[in-house]
Amino acid sequence: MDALLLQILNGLDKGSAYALIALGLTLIFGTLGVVNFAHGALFMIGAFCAVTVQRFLNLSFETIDETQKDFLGNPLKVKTPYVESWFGPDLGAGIIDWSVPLAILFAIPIMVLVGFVMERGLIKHFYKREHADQILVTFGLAIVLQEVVKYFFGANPIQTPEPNMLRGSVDLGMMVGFQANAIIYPIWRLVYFFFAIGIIGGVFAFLQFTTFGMVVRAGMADRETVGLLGINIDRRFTIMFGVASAVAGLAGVMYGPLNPPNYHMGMDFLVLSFVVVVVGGMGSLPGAVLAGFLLGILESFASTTWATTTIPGINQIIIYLVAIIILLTRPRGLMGRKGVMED
Amino acid sequence: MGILDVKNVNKNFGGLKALSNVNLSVRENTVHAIIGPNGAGKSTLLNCLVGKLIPDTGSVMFDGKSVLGRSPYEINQMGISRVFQTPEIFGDLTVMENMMIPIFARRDGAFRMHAYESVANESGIIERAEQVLEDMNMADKRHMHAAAMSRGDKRRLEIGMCLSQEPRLLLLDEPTAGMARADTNNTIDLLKQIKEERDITIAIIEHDMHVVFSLADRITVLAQGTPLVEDDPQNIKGNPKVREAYLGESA
Amino acid sequence: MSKNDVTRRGVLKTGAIAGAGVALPTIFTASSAAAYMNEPTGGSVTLGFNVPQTGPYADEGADELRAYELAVEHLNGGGDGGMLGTFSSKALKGNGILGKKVEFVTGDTQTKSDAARASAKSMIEKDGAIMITGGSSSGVAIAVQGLCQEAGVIFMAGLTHSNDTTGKDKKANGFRHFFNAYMSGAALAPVLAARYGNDRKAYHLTADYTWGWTQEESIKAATEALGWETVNAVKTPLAATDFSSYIAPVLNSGADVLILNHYGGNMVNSLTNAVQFGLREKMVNGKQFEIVVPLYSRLMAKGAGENVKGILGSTNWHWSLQDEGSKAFVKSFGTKYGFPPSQAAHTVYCQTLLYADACERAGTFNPCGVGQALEGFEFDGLGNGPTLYRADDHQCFKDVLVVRGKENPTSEFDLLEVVEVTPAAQVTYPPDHPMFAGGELGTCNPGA
Amino acid sequence: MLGLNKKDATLLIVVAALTLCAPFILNPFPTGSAMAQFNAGYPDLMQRFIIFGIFAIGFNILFGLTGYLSFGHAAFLGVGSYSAVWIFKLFTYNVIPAITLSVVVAAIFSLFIGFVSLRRSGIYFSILTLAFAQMSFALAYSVLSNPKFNLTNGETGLQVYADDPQWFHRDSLPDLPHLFGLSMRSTYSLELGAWRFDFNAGYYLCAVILMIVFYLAIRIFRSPFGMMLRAVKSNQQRMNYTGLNTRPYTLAAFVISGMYAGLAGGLMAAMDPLAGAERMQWTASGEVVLMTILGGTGTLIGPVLGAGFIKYFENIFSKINDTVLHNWFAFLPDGIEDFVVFIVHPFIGKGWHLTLGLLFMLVVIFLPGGLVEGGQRIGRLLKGKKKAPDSEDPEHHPKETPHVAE
Repeated sequence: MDALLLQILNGLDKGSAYALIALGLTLIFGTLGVVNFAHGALFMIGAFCAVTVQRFLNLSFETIDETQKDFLGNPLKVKTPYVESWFGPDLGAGIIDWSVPLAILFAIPIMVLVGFVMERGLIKHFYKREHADQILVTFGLAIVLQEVVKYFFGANPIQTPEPNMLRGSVDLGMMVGFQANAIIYPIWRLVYFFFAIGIIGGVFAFLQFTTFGMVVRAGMADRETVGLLGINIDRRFTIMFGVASAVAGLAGVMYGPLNPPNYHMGMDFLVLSFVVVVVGGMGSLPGAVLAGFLLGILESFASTTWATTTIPGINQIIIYLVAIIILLTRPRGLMGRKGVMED
Repeated sequence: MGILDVKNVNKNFGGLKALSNVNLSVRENTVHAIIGPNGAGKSTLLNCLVGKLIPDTGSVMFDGKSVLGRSPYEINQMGISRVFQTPEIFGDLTVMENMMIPIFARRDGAFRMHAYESVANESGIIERAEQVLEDMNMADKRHMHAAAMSRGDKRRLEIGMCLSQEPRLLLLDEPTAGMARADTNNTIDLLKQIKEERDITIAIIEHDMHVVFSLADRITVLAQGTPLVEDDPQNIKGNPKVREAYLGESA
Repeated sequence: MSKNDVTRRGVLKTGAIAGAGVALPTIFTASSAAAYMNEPTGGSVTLGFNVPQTGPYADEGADELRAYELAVEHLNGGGDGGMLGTFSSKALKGNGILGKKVEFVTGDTQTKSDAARASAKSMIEKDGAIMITGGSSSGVAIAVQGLCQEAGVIFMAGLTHSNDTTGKDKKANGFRHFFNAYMSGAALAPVLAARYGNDRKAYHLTADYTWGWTQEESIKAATEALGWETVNAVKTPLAATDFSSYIAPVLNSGADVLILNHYGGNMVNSLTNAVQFGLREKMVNGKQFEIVVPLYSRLMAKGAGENVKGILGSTNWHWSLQDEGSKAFVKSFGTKYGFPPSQAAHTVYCQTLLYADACERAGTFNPCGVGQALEGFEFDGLGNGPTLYRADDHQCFKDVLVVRGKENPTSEFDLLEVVEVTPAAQVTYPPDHPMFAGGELGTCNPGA
Repeated sequence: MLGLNKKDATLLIVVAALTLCAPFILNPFPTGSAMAQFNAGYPDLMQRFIIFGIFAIGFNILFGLTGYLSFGHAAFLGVGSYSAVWIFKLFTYNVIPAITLSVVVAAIFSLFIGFVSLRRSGIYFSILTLAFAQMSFALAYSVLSNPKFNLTNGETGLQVYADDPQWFHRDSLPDLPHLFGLSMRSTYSLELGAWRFDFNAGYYLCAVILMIVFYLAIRIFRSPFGMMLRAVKSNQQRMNYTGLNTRPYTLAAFVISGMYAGLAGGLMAAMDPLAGAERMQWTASGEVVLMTILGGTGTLIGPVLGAGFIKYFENIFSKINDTVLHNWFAFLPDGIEDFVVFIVHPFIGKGWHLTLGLLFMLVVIFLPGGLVEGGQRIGRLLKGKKKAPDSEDPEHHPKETPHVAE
């Protein structure tokens, strides 16, 4: 029972990341009809926004400490971040400590901008092209973005730790009456989960309750009709692309403390998130979210010792297996609509 | 007994009754038009005839054999060819290739692994395709990419492709929809010519009364998923029920 | 030369294609007049540095490349000479190798066996490399070693830690300076027992591929011999990026030590996750819960950041060592590049020097002669104390470092501290040890 | 000739001439010269050109003709390699049975995967093939390489060990893949002044096979079957309503392209008897997509060009480092030299992925017909200078947007 709960919990945070990326993918696909293979790269860029903010806050000046020696035996150069000298050591260190949450503020405009540039500069010209072309050009873009990041940040992962306050774990099991250590869960994973829920809720509310959202939803249902009404749907779609990009970026920013970002994290997530979208049903936002969490949880269950001893290697193939089965039995995914990307 | 017999066909989409109790009989070597206002179920009916949809109940018999449960390609192989509302042709292929494919399909069936033979050596097929193009007055366009042609030419090509298969029944789904007057008249002339020159049965779904009354031998009026009347064109014109349901609005 | 049973294949290796009448004169492209593959004829000799330049280990590859360039500089008499001055063998004069100027070509392994073999082949076939060296993973090392054996050039392995490299996949033309999983186990286990006691329950998470398995096997054997119990050993997919679902059940299992048989990105993430789950703050079975990372690398430790603090592991070499060789190397590397070298850099630098020295001592570049000079060679002054290149399996036997993540680093390089230098004798094993059984060294192949 | 029209026959002859003379063509620079770096005429790379050319030709039969974008074709290549190495391990180093089996096994594999995946089209098909390929990769990389049941030897790659049975091996035969005793590695080097040209047995085996399969590809392209495949790409709806069953056509194309991939895999193992799991990864499948698009989708020669281009990039371009750059730009004043090197640096050497990604994007955006279209445009430009532009150009037409996903 507790093991069960544990794996559901574990699935939730992985699922949160899947759901957020898939949500953005689906927004783009549903509104613009574009299959965006560079979406994983947006997630990665988000994570590197956090890295950049951290680097920026850590910009330092050097003082020479004669009492210590560096590795060559010369006097050690001690680095002090400017932030610490400006705001005092305590507040300065505190600011640096909170660099990941701070990065959210930085990431939103950056990601929206990246989204705009991508849409206006590239994707726009592919609305009328075949899906295969869209896949290919965004695939190329994903490679380019990833290589650019690697050029500046290197190939090794870079730590972007969570604030001290939110480090460590809580014993959820004890709260509900299990024995100690039965269900422990890292605080930041809880934060991530609720953050994801917040973002997902925000996006849905935005689409549901604003006129902007209504138009976009109408556009998702029938683009031409809305265009005929004289509404400038193109501009709204550009904004939607920015929103989707920001969602992916924020997912990335907050993911950093869970696993240190590296340049290929986008590709790692890309294939999975496409599977999520397809399983959820192309173009269905609730489907994407549902499938994200579902696959996250399934993946967790497949990695239990029980599962891997029953079927060796199941943890490696479960996602793909599920995708194949769903696609063959429910051709439109879990919640897909009729007529989306079909003949 | 006609060549195509539709008996008691019902089709629901969710709660919506698209077709209820449709009975229809198309006699051999006639032009049978199916008309009706928007949402009358014309397209649903057509889709039931060609295997795209399967009726909930009822039967569709073609030449004494049921078409239900067969896929579109099987039904085509039984002898029914279909012309779409917007011309469905092979846009990336040349006009000549467009014309050869249906002829191959008639000769070789639904699938044949002729991967080592050369198209250039298929003189029988080539001759036949050239002859149809000649008949369609399109011989000069044979090397064009089909997608680059005008809409009227695409329509002409599509009809030619269907005719090249020498179908027993030709289904036309609003063949002049969205066409300029001149193109419409050309199409009417073409269809008239086909009707006169060949032993062919045609079922046509149409909005344009001009087209219907120029061509049809027999007319079924569909309203709200049910056939209202089936009669000769002259009688339809005068039928008050039809006027009320359909002509009244547009007249 | 190896005195192992000469197999059918062994006979063929030397006679190679010459014996097959139908075949054209040569295998690969040595011209028929040459005595061996890619015999240098001009005033220079070309070495092939095959390192990961793209892919997840690109940073380690870059560090290896820096060390190679430094070694070439020193061999050609440039710079401050580095470890040439401290090396116990004095055969090298700083005038290249055997009087020929050392040149090099580089290739990108991409950390894929296919790509690594392709780039090695290109360096042999196109650039005339006489020796191939480098790499940052065992799969690649084994694949390239096999190729060099077939081609008839020497392979001086870079960073490869799997037992198989000098175990079941050992080759007469291949040599490994780096330590291996068995040695990690043998060095770590006593330290672990001394610090954490003999009554511990271990839980292994193991990367599901060749290296992971040999490491798990080695550590398990070494710790169990000291009285530890292995509660569970779970394989994790190599492509996994998040290990939470593997870490979460650890506390419930009754284990009080978690051993992470991971490397690279896997290690960074699994360790980060384990710390996140608060494992290190827990008390289990009345003992403090501990995490062990048997194979450490400073570059990876950097990726794991704060999380490595206090965590024990083993490493081949560390820049803070205070012997003359290490100091000389750190000085010349640090002066040239501005930061201290990694263990990968150290091992490939040593390999290059060892190769050059063997050529000098053998008086030839012929792989068979060089191999003979390396086999059973005892040396000192390269940073790991007295070292033996064992003839039976071409594995170096030297001291192994047990290290711990430093609590208060003074700089971004100062991440590990050496807690114990395990003497070579303690990590030495017989050549026929079961973990290394199954392979044949064969006989050397000069390629022509 | 051979049932081809004049244009195709010319193409075949040109390809044959190019492959047979490749050792000369690819080594234009004297061995010792500074430009020798750009020589590509060494056996390993020449073999790769051909092998990936075959792979891409096969992929193009599926993608170029039917428009079905498979992201899982590398799996068939990998399966082919594994089968070939198993033949080496169990029976003989002779390459004929190994290559034959690799084609057969790849055919069986692709029949199964194609049968399942082709139930769906568009992006669903792509994702299905991707899922299958990733599953195969995961299985090959770790699950099927466990000590109890070691089918693939995981990360290291499947290779031949001294204690393998090799039942039909005789001591007089080479201890490497061979063709009735002729080792695939045996090379004859011709020294002509400063130049050196390598004639490698394995390369010529690949070349002969390439000519055969290229010829077969031409036949398929010109056959009624090929026409049907193009019709599938153009309009499946019309296919169905014309009495044609698209499923067996696409499946046949899928299996044929799978067999080409298996053949490439088998040849790869025959040239170098090691089968690594990475060649099954989805990025490897992505690579063949890149090759095909870069060269020219749906054209005969395009995929071969694309394969050559990418492999050249991977093996030659990636080796240019800063030292080389400084040599090139040494004629510039120091400051400018450093600046130029600084600008160029991210794109060369280990940055070749970046350049490749950029190039690929540019091709997809501006040159949907790939290198072949680029060549045609240049050709037309040159012709256009001599005479007025042809208004009736049968090759180039505004393309209508398909309304269904291919």
